[in-house]
Amino acid sequence: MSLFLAGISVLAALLSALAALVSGPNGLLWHGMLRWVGQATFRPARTNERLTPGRFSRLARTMPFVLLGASGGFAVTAGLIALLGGATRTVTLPFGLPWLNWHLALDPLAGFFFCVLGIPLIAASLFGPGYVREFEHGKHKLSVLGLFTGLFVAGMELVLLANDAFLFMIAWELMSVASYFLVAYQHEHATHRRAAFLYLLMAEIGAIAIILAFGVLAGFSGGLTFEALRSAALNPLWASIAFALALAGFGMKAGLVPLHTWLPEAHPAAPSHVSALMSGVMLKIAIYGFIRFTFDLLPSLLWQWGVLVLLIGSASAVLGILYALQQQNLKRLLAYSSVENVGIIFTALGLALIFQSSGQSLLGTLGLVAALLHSLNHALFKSLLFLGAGAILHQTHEQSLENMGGLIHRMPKLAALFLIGTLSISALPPFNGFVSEWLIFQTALQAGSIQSGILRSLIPTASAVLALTSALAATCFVKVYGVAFLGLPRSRHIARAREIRHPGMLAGPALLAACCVLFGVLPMPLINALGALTQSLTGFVLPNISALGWLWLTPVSPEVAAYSPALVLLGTVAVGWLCYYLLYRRTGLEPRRAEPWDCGFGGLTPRTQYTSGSFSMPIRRIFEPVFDTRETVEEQTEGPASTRVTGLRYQFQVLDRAWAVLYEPSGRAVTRLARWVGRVQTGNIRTYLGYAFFTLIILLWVVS
Amino acid sequence: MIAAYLVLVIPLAGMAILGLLADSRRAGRINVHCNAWALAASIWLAIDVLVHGPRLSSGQLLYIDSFNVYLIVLTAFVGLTTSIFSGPYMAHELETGRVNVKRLRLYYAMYQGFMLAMYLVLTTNNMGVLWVAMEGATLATVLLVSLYRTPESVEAAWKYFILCGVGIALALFGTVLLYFAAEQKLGIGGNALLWTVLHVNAGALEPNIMRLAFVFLLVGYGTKIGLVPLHNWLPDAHSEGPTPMSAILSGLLLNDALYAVVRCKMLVDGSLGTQVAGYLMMGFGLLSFLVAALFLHRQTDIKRLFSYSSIEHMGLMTFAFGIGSPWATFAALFHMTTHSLTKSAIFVTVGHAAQLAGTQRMDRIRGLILTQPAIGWGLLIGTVAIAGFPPFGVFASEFLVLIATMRDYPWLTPLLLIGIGVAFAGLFRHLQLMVYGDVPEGQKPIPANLLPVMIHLALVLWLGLSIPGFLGDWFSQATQLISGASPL
Amino acid sequence: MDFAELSLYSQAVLLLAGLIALTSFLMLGQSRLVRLVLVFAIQGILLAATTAMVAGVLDFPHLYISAGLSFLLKGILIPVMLHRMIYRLGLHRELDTIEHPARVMMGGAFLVVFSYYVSLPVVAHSPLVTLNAIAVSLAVVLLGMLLMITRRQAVAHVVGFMSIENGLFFAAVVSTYGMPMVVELGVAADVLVAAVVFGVFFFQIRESIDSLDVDRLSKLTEVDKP
Amino acid sequence: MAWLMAILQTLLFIALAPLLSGWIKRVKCRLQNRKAPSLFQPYRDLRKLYRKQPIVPHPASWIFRAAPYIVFASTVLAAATVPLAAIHLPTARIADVIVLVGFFALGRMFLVLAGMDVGTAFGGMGSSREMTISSLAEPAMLMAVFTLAMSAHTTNLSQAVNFVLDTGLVLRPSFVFALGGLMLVAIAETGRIPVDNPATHLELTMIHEAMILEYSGRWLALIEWASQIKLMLYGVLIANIFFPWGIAQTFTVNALALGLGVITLKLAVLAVMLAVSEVLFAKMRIFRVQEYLSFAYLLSVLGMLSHIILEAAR
Repeated sequence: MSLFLAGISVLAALLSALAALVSGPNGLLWHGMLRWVGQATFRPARTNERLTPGRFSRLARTMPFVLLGASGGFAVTAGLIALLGGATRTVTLPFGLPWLNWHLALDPLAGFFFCVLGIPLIAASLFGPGYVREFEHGKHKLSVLGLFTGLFVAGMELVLLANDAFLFMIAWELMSVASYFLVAYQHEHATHRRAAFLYLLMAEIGAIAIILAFGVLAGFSGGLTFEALRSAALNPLWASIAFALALAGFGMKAGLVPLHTWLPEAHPAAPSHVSALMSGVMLKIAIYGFIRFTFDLLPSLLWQWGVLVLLIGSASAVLGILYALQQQNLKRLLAYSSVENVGIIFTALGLALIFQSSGQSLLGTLGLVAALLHSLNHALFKSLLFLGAGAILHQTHEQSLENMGGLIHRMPKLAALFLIGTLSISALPPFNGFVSEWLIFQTALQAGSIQSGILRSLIPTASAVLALTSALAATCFVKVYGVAFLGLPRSRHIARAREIRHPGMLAGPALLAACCVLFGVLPMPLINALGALTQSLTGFVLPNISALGWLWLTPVSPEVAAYSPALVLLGTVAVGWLCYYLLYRRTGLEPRRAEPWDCGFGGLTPRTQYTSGSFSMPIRRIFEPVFDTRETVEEQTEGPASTRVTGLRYQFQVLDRAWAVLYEPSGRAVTRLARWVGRVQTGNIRTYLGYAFFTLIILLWVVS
Repeated sequence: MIAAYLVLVIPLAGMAILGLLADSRRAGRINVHCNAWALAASIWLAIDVLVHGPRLSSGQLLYIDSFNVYLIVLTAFVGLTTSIFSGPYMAHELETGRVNVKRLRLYYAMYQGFMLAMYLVLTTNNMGVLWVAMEGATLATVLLVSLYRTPESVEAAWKYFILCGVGIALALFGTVLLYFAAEQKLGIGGNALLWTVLHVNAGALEPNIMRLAFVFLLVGYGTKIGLVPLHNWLPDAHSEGPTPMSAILSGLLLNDALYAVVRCKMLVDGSLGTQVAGYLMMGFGLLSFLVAALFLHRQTDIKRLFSYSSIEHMGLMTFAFGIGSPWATFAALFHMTTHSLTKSAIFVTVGHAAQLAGTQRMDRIRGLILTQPAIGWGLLIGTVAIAGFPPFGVFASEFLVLIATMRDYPWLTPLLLIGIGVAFAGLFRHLQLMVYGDVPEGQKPIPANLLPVMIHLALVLWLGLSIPGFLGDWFSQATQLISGASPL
Repeated sequence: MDFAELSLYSQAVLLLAGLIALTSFLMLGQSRLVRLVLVFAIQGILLAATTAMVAGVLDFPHLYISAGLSFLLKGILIPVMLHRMIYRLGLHRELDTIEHPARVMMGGAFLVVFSYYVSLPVVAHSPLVTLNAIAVSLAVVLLGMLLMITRRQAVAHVVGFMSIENGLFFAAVVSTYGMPMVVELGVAADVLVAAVVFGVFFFQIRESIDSLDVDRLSKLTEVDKP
Repeated sequence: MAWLMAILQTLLFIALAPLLSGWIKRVKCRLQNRKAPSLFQPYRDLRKLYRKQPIVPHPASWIFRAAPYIVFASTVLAAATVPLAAIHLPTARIADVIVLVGFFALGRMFLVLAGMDVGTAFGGMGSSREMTISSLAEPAMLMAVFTLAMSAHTTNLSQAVNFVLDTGLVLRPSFVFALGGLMLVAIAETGRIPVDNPATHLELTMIHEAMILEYSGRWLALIEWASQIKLMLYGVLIANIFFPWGIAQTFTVNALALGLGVITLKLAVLAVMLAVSEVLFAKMRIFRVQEYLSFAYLLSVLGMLSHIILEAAR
C-alpha cells in the first residue's frame, strides 16, 4: 500500500513534468511542433495567436503544480504509512540492466524522508502558480521550468525508493541534472550560468564518489542490490575507504565545508519555489543517502568516522553561519544558512556514529533521532524562508538586504509568517528548531558514558561550537528580519511594495509555518513515530522518551533532562497576556505616535539606519581570519591632473576562503596542465609520426 | 546468410550508382534509400542471428555472432539517420557555395563506399580482409575530409591519410605475424587467417609471436581508434570535414577500429593466458581518457571539442575492454552503442549550430536556445547524455566501468574520477556559453531537420532506462565470448 | 648451421634481404627526390624478385601473381607516377636535406639491431632458416617510418609510406609465403587507390600552401598561439 | 501543592528582583561616597513608568509593542524554572538549563528586533552589539553549564543542585573554573560594567540602552523589570548551583524560611561583590569585549577539560 502510494507520487511528479511539456501555447512540444510545421513550409518562427492567453494559460500554469501538490500529498501519506507501519515493502520493475532490474523499496527511513519531502513540496506547489506568473511573458518558457521541476521531484522520490545502487545513482543524477536546468533557467545572467556549471560539476564529481563507494561494497559482495551490499564483508581499511567516498559524495551534495561552494551560488539562482525545494529537500536527500549508506549498508561502524563527521559537521556549521552573516543577498544568505544547518545535522550524525560504534546504541539512537528531527525541521523552516524570500522577490524584484526595510508595514501577513521561520531557525523555544538542537545538546552531554577521554573532551567542545553556531544563527536571522522587515525602507521600490494577492503564495508559507509551530510544540508524537525507523537502523527504540507523558520530552530519563514545549508556550502566552491585561486593559493609556530621537538633526532618513553590512561588522571584525575580505576605496578627482578629491567610492566584498584555497588553484592547475599537454599537439605531422614510432618502439621493447 | 551478402551488396551498388549519377538533388534521396535498404537487410540479418545463433557463411568469409550483429545494425542505423541529416545539410552547403556539384557526387559515392567498408569490417571472418576494409574506410573518407579544399581541410586530410596509413600498415604487419603464428600450427592454407579458426585454436598459438603481433595490431588499429598519442589526426579530420562525415567517423569508424582490436585481443588472450593485452589496452585507454579530457579545455572549435570527447570515450571503452571482467566488458559493449548514437546526434546538432552561427568558432556561437530552441536543447541534452548523466544510456556503462574498476583495480579509480570531472568541466565550460544567454545580433533560425537527433536521443534514453531483452542477450553473449564469463 | 651450409635458395633470400635493407638505408640518406624514387623502384623490384623466387623454388603458384603485382605496382607504376609528379610539380631540382645525417644513420643502424632483438623470439620458434629475414623486414618498416619523420617533402613521405608496405610484403613472403589470395588482392587494390589519392593530394596541397613542405601544414595545433 | 509553591516562588522572584537592583545601587553609592537612594527606589521608578503614557515612534510596527511583553514573559518563565528557595519544584521539569538559555535568547531576540524596528541609528547599533556580545557569551555559558551537567549527569537545575547537595563539599577544580566563567558571562549578559554600563546614555558606548532608547511608559517598565529579574536569575544560578547549602529540600515552613533567608544572604553578598567590581573597573571598548568573553570561554573550557582529565573516575 505504502509503496503503491509512493509510486503514485512519483508518477504524479512525472506527469507534472509531462503536463508542463505538452500544455499551453507556451509548452515546449506544442511550440516545437509549430516551429517545425513553420519550417517545413519555410516560414520560420511564426508566433501562435490562435490560443489567447486566458483560461487556457492559467490551466497550463497551474496544472503541473496541482500534480506536484498531489505528488506531495501522496508522498506524505505513503511516508506516514511506511513510518508508522514499520514494514518494508519491495518491488522489482523491469527496467535497468538485464541482470539488474530496478529494485524499489519503502522502509521507515525512506518513509520519514518522504514526509520531509512531501510537506515542503505541497507548500511549494501552493506557492508556485502565483510565483511563476511573472515568467509567463518572459524569455524563458514556463514549460521548461515545469518539466524539470517535475523531473527533479521525481528524481528525489526515486532516490528514496531505490533499493539497488544502480537505480539509486540514476535517480540521484536525475535529481542533479534536473535541478541543474532549474538553476540555469534564467540563463541570461552570467552568474546563473556560472552557478549552474559549478553545481553540475560538483554534483558529477560527488556522484562518482558515491558510485565508487558503492563499488567498494560491490567488490566485496558481488551484487548491486542493497541486500547484496549489506552482506559485504569488509575489512576496516576498505570500509573506511567506502565511508570516506560516501562522505565526500553525499557531503558534496549536502554542502559540507569545504565542498559547499556550489550551494550559495546555485540556490539563489533558481526560481524561489525551486530554491525552497533544493535547500529544504534536496540537501535532506543527501543526508538520507548518507544515513542509508552508513547506518544501513556498511556492516560495522568505526568511532574514527564519527570523529571525522563531527569535526566536519562542526566546521560546516560555524563557517556556514559566519558566511551567512556576511551576505547581503537574502537568498544567498539562506543558502549559507543551509550549510550551517547541514553542519548541525552532520554533527548529530557524528555523535550518533561515535556512540553507536562505542557500543552505546541507545545514545546513538538518540543522536540519530536528533539528526532526523533536525532534517525535518530544517526542511520546514528553510523552505518557509525561501518561499518568503521568493515572495519578496516577486513583489519587489529585490534580493539585496541593503535595499530593503520596513516591509512589515507593506506586507504584514508575509512578515508574520517570516517571523515564525526566523524564530524557528534561530532555535528559540518553543519553536521546532529548538527541539532538535536541544536533543543534540542532550546527546552530546552524554559523552561521559564513553570510555575514551579524548572523545569525552572532544564532544563537549563540539557542542560548544554548536552553541556558538546557534547564537550566531540568531544574530544572522535577527539581522535578516530586522533589516528586511523592520525600520525604514531603504529604497523606493521597497517603499511601494504591495502585499501578496495570490492566496496560494501565502498558503504555502502558512502551511510550513503551522508545521513549524506544531512540531515545535508537540514533538512527542513525531519522535515516537520514529521508533520503527530506529529499530531497523540501530536496533533500539528510545525507551524513556515519553516517561513523563506526551507533554514532556525526556530523551534519556526524567532525571537527566526534561522539556515541555507545550507548557512553555502556554506559560509564555499566559504571562504575556496577563501583563497585557494588567498594564494595558486596566490603565487604558493609549500610546501616542511620535518621531523617534534623531539627535536633533531633523527627521530620520533611511540612510542613518544600520545596514545589513554594518550590523554584521563586529562579527566580521572578530572573526577576521575566516573571511577573505576585499576592500577598495576609489578616489574620484575632477580631472586626471587634479589632486582634489571630489568623491569617494567604497567597495567591499566578503569572499569565501574556500575559493582561494581550494577551487581557484585546482581550476588554474587544470588550465596549466591543459596548456602543458597542449604542447604535445604541435601541428607538425613529423612529430606525430615520431609519436607513433616511439610508441611502437617502446611497446616492442616492453613486451619482448 | 543472404542478408549478410545483401548488407554488403547494397552499399556497393549505391556507391556505383551515386558515383555515376550527376543529379545532386536526387543523390541525397538515393543515399537515404540505400541506407534504408541496408538497414532493412541488417535487421533481417539480426533476426536471422537471433533465431539461429551465430552464422558462418558458406565460404567462411563472413561470420556473424552476437558481438558484431548489433554493431552492424547500429552502423546501418547511424548511417541512415546521418544520411537523412546530410541531405539538407549538403544542400545548404551547395547553396552557400562551399562545395560544387562534382564534389557533392564524390561525397555521396564515398558515403556509400565508407558504409561498405564498415560493413565489411564487421561482417568479415578473415583478419586480412578486415585489414583491407579498414584501409578502405580510410581511403573512402580521406577525400571527404578535404572536400572544402580550404588549407586547413587539406592539411587535416593529409595528416589523416599519412598517420592512419602508417598506422594501418603496422596493423598489417601484426596481421602477417598473426598469420605466421597460425600457419605454424594450422599449416599453409587459406584458413589460417579466419577468425573462427584462430579463435578455436588460440590456445595453441605461439605466445611470443602473438604478443608481438598484438603490439603491432594495437598500435595500428589504435591509431584509428584515436588512442593517445596516436590520436593526432582525429580532431583535425573531424573538425575540417563536412559534419555528416564527422558524425559517421565518430559514431562508426572508431567503434569498428575498437571492434578489430577487441577481436585481436580475444585471440591474444587465448594464446597468452595472461593479461598483457589487457594491461596495454588499459594503459592506452586511461592515457587517452585523461589527455583528451584536458584537451577539451583548450578548444575553440566546436567540432574539435566533440572530437576530443570522442577520443575520451574511446579511451574509456578501451580501458573497459582492457579490464576484461564481465561487468567492464558488458559496459564497454553497451558504451559502444550509446556513444555512437549520442555522438552522431551531437554532431548533427553541431552541424546545424555551426550553420546557424555561420562559423565553427565557439566564441561566436551564442544564445542557441533562444534563437532556435530545438538546436539549443538538442545540443544541450546531447551533451548531458554524453557527459554520462542518467537517465541516458551512457551513464549505465560509465557506472559499470567505475564499479568494475573499483573491484579489480581500485587504485586507478582516482584517475577516473579526476578524468571524468575534468572532461565534464571541459565540455560544459564551452557548451554553456553557446546554448545559453541572449541572442547575438543578426542570428536567425535556419531550416533544420532534427528528427535524427530526436530519434537517437530517444533511443539512448530508452537504453538508459531499460535494455531490450534481445539486445541484453547479445551483450551478455558477447561478454561471455570476450571475457569468458557472463555478467549475470 | 653455418651460412655456407645453407641451401642456395636460402642464401639468395638472405642476400636479397640484405639488399632490401641497403635500399632502405640509401633512401634514408638520399636528399634528391628523383633518386629517392629511383631507389624506391629498385626496392620494389627486389621485393618482386624475392617473391618470384620463393614462388619458383617452393612452388607456390599464387605467389607469381603477387610478384607480378609487386613488380607492376611498386617497381613501375608508382615510381613512374611519382617521377612524373615530381617533374610536373617542379620539384626535381629541390633538395630535401636532412638535418643530422650522421645521427639519422646511426639511428637507422640502431633500429636494425633493435629489430633483430625484437624478432629473436619469433625466429626461435620457427624451423625456417630464412626467418632471420623477418628482422630485416621489421627494420625496413621502422626505417620507413624514420624516413617519414626526418623528411619534409610530401613526396618523400609517400615514398616512406610505400617502403613500409614493401617491408610488410617482404615479411609476408619470407615468413608465410604470402597472404591468402583474397587478402593479397585487396591489399594491392588498396595500395593502388592510395597511390592515386596521394597524387590527388599533391595537387591539393600545392594549391593550398604553394609548396609540398609538410612542415608548413601546421595550422591545426593545440599549442598556444602567440 | 507543589505547583502552588512553584508559582509562589516565581512571584517572589518577580517581586524581589527590583529590590536586588536597589541594593546593588545602594552599595555602589556607598562605595563611591555618594548619597544612596532608598532601597525601594526601583519600585518607585517602575510605578512611575507604569503610569506614563507610552510613545510609539512612527516607523515602529507591532513588534515594537509586543516585544516588552514577550521579553517579560520569557524572563518570568526562566525565573520559574530556577530554584530560588527550594528544589524539587515541578516547574523545573518544564525546562532545563539549556531551555533557560533559550528563554534568554528568545527575550533578547525580540528586544533586538524592537531596537531595529524604530529605524534609528541607535537601535541598529545597540542591536548589532547586543547580538555580537551574546553570540560570544552563549557558548561560554553553555560550556560552563555543561561542565556542571557532566558532573551531575543532568541538565535539570533542580537535579543538579540536588547532586551538589548530596555529594557535599567536594573541591572540584572544574567547578571553580566553571564558576569563574559563569560569573564573567553573567556580567556580560546582564549588561554590567565592564561590558556595558546600564547607568549611562552616552551615545557611542551604550548597548542595552541603545536598543530600548525609544521605549517609554509601561513598556520601559516591563523591560527594566525583566532585566532586573535577569540579573537576579544569574545571581541565583551562581549562588544555588555552586553554593546550594541551605536551600529547602522539603516543603516545610522551616525549611522554606531557612532557604529564603539563606538565598537572600547569598544574593546580598554576590551583589556586594558585583558592586565592588563595578567600582573598581572601567567600561571596556567594544572590541575588547571579545577578549573578555574569550577568557570566559577559556575558563569554561578549562573547567570541562579538568572535569575530564582531573576528575576522571579510575
